[in-house]
Amino acid sequence: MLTSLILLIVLMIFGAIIALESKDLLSGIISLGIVGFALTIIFLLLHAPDLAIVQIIIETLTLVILIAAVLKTTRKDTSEEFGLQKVLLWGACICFAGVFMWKFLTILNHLPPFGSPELRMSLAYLNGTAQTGAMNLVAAVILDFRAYDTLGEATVLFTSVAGIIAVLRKVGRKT
Amino acid sequence: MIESQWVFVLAILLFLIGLYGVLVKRNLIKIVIGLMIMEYAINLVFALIGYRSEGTSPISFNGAEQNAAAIFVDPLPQALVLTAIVIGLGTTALLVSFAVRIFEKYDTFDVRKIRKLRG
Amino acid sequence: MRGMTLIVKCITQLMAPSILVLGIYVVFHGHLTPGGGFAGGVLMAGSFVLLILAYGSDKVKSDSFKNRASLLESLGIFLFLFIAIMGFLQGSFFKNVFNEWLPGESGELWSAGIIPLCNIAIGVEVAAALFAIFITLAVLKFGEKL
Amino acid sequence: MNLLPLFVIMPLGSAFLLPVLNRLWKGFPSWIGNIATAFLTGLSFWVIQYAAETKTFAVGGWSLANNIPIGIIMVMDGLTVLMLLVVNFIGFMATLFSVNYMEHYTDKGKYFTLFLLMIAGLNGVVLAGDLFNLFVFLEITAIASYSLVAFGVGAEELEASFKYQVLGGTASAFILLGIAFFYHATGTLNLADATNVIAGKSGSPEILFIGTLFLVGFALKAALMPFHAWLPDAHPSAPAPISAMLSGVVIKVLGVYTLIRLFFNVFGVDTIVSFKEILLFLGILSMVVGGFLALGQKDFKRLLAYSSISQIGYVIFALGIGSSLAILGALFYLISHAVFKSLLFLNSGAVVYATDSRDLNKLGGLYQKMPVTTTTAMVGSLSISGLPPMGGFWGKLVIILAAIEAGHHILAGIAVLISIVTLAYYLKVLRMVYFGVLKKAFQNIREVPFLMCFSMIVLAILSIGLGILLLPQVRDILLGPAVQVVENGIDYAKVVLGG
Repeated sequence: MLTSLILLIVLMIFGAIIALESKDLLSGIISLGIVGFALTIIFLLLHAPDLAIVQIIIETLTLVILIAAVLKTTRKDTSEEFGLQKVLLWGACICFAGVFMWKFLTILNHLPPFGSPELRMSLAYLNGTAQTGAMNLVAAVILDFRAYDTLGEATVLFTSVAGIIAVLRKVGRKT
Repeated sequence: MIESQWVFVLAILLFLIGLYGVLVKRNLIKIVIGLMIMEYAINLVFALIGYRSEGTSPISFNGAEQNAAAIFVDPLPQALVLTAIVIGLGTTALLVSFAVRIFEKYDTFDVRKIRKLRG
Repeated sequence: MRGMTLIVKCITQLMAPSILVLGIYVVFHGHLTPGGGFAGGVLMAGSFVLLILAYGSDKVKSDSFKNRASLLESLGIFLFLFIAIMGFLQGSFFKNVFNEWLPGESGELWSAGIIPLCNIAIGVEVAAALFAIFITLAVLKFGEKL
Repeated sequence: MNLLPLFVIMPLGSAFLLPVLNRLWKGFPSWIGNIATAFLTGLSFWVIQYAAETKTFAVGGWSLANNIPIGIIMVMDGLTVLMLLVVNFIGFMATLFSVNYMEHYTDKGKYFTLFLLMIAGLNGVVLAGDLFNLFVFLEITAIASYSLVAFGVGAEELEASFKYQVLGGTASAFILLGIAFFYHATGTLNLADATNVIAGKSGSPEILFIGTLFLVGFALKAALMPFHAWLPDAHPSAPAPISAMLSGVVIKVLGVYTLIRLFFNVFGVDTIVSFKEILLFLGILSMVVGGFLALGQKDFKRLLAYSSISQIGYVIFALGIGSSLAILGALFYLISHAVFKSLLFLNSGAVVYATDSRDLNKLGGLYQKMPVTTTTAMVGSLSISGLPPMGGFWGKLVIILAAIEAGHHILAGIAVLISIVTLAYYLKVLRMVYFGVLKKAFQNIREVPFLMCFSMIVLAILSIGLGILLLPQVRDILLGPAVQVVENGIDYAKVVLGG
């Protein structure tokens, strides 16, 4: 289980690197698909079927939207930094990543180990079927215990649709 | 260090790769891809946090009375990831529509050719 | 976007309705099985997106589709808020009022009070929202430049 | 009945109904937008009476289980009341201003929908007693403001908004990663409950790491100096009422309020080592660099945006001092900056509305044609530069006094110096825009319509008279309880859970 998990995460990392480094935007987006679908399988391994379903469908739809956008515009990534600027950027990135990783490694032992989290708030949720009547505990959490969050989440989607329709207007200003 | 903690390290590595994409890449679509990778990494961290090694999926097929006996994985991080995925979809779609609109104005995705604003 | 070949169109004709039905099923069984409003809503949107991809977006009357989708979206999310307000009038925002009025046997389709209702509202909202996003982006035509 | 959810229900409900009603009559958006914000303003004046106590509202009716809150709770204490008042009042003024101003743009319906969603998000953030809930509402605000910044869909606006989105998205990612480890370390998302858990393991490195993630995320949202890159692009590009909201309210709620709530009330300033020094440093840096960058700007609204960075620096600086007097100064300056910065942005909007230009070199002599705008702009400028007896003066005075009291003499000197720099660049604006020779192109301009004048006049009167809030009897009503909340620190948990 742990081995396959680590292998899948490594696959995700490779997919991410290819997605960022490829010169062709379309193949970059398809490599991004590797990351998303590997994440779906990881969700299944971690006993999160709800997440796997949502992730696989939303991944597909996101890829469709991205591919539609790229096919309408251009596939080539012509932006490449050269010379001093590239060196400086890389240096800054490596420094930051190094410090971040180092700090994270020092706290790793203070966090609860993988596989046995300390439950506090969710102890009550584990018995959610008796309290809400829903068999699916995730549904019980998102629509009963924490339904207010879900209202916010639906509102985010509503907001972004309103924003997209507003941004893609042909004319913004009356003259 | 406990061996299994390495999964967290790998997830953070994924997050940093996404951050690298956002900060270093000079192409609008690549920046969007970087942000999406960061989203994935965070969702992965949440899912890893909720996992319990002897747990099962948080769905009871047998009814309430047998619930107490079974051990479920933590449903709360899963609910949070569900929310985070949808929020990520909203932001990504908005970013893509901005990128397309900018392409329409400038005919390129390259940030350096777009920069009209003074810093 | 132009449409695809006859084979794709035929298969899509068969697939799209079944995906739609699957989406509706997932929405209605959200409190019993994995899935729920979000997954089901995206599936429902996906069936329409599939049709448009196969038949091409040239034939789509984008404005009327977009208007209807955003109307449906408003109604869906307002229904969700309305369920919350009903709880508010009964004492607490998002109180599970139906669980007290009509308690169902847990495991039945009609159980868990507001959860299935919320799932339906969210399903409608998400399906309409994603369809609106897709139609706005896919049918977008550039100005004179291209 | 406890009416707290109305602060969120009201704007959300109107926003959801607007797209439907907009089809029936094109006049609905303006009316509904204004009625909703007016109602919210009334409601936030009404809740002032509860400022001294802490009210909680358990969403879904889920009470405590084993003394751990299991549902989401909304919390309203003194600080929340103060922020609600600022958000809804400035929001109301901005919607009044928008009625005429947005005639220059298309699709007013979408504009008011997004505006109301933004207000809903801000109210939700302020009322949140749960970390993830705070994040969700923060994201609503952020997405609404991304789209509003680019509402004119011009090339510059789109680009500014894209930059804002990328940096805002990065900030959100840091915050969300912080929330993930926060949950992993404490096992809870409720702020009050987490305070208890964190108090039990004070000084351990994981809390420091989580705190750093939050600090980076929220400092990006607040546009503190090393993280400020998006603000000078995004704020000027937006339509004027939105610039007023962004500079006056959004960066304060998403940045400063959340920093106060998380670091003073949840983590506890003394738990995080040298947190106060970091705030002092960031505050001074933003104050100085923002001030000097503002001095060199040629674009009217861009200058105002840099000035925002500089003035937010004062607030953060005062929070870094951390004494009771300093916190009073910080909160007072937060309100007064909200008032006069939104006034100045509305002024700039009026100028753009009349002349269609925001280049300082092209403008001039507007006082002959636009007396109301000129007078209110003078009041706002003098107030922000700290001339007595305007509101801004008292804020700066209290902050500087607190700095001297705490022994930071040099830093107090810097603060005085920057306030002189502020005066300098605002005098430059006054001279180049409102006074001087009227340019030929602007012979035919007129004063802006009544509603726009009205909201500017109200804000101008407020920015003169804000000093009243510091009088001892008045202070106990509004500012006193808010300062008390910040000073109580991690006793927040006892107040919220015990009551």
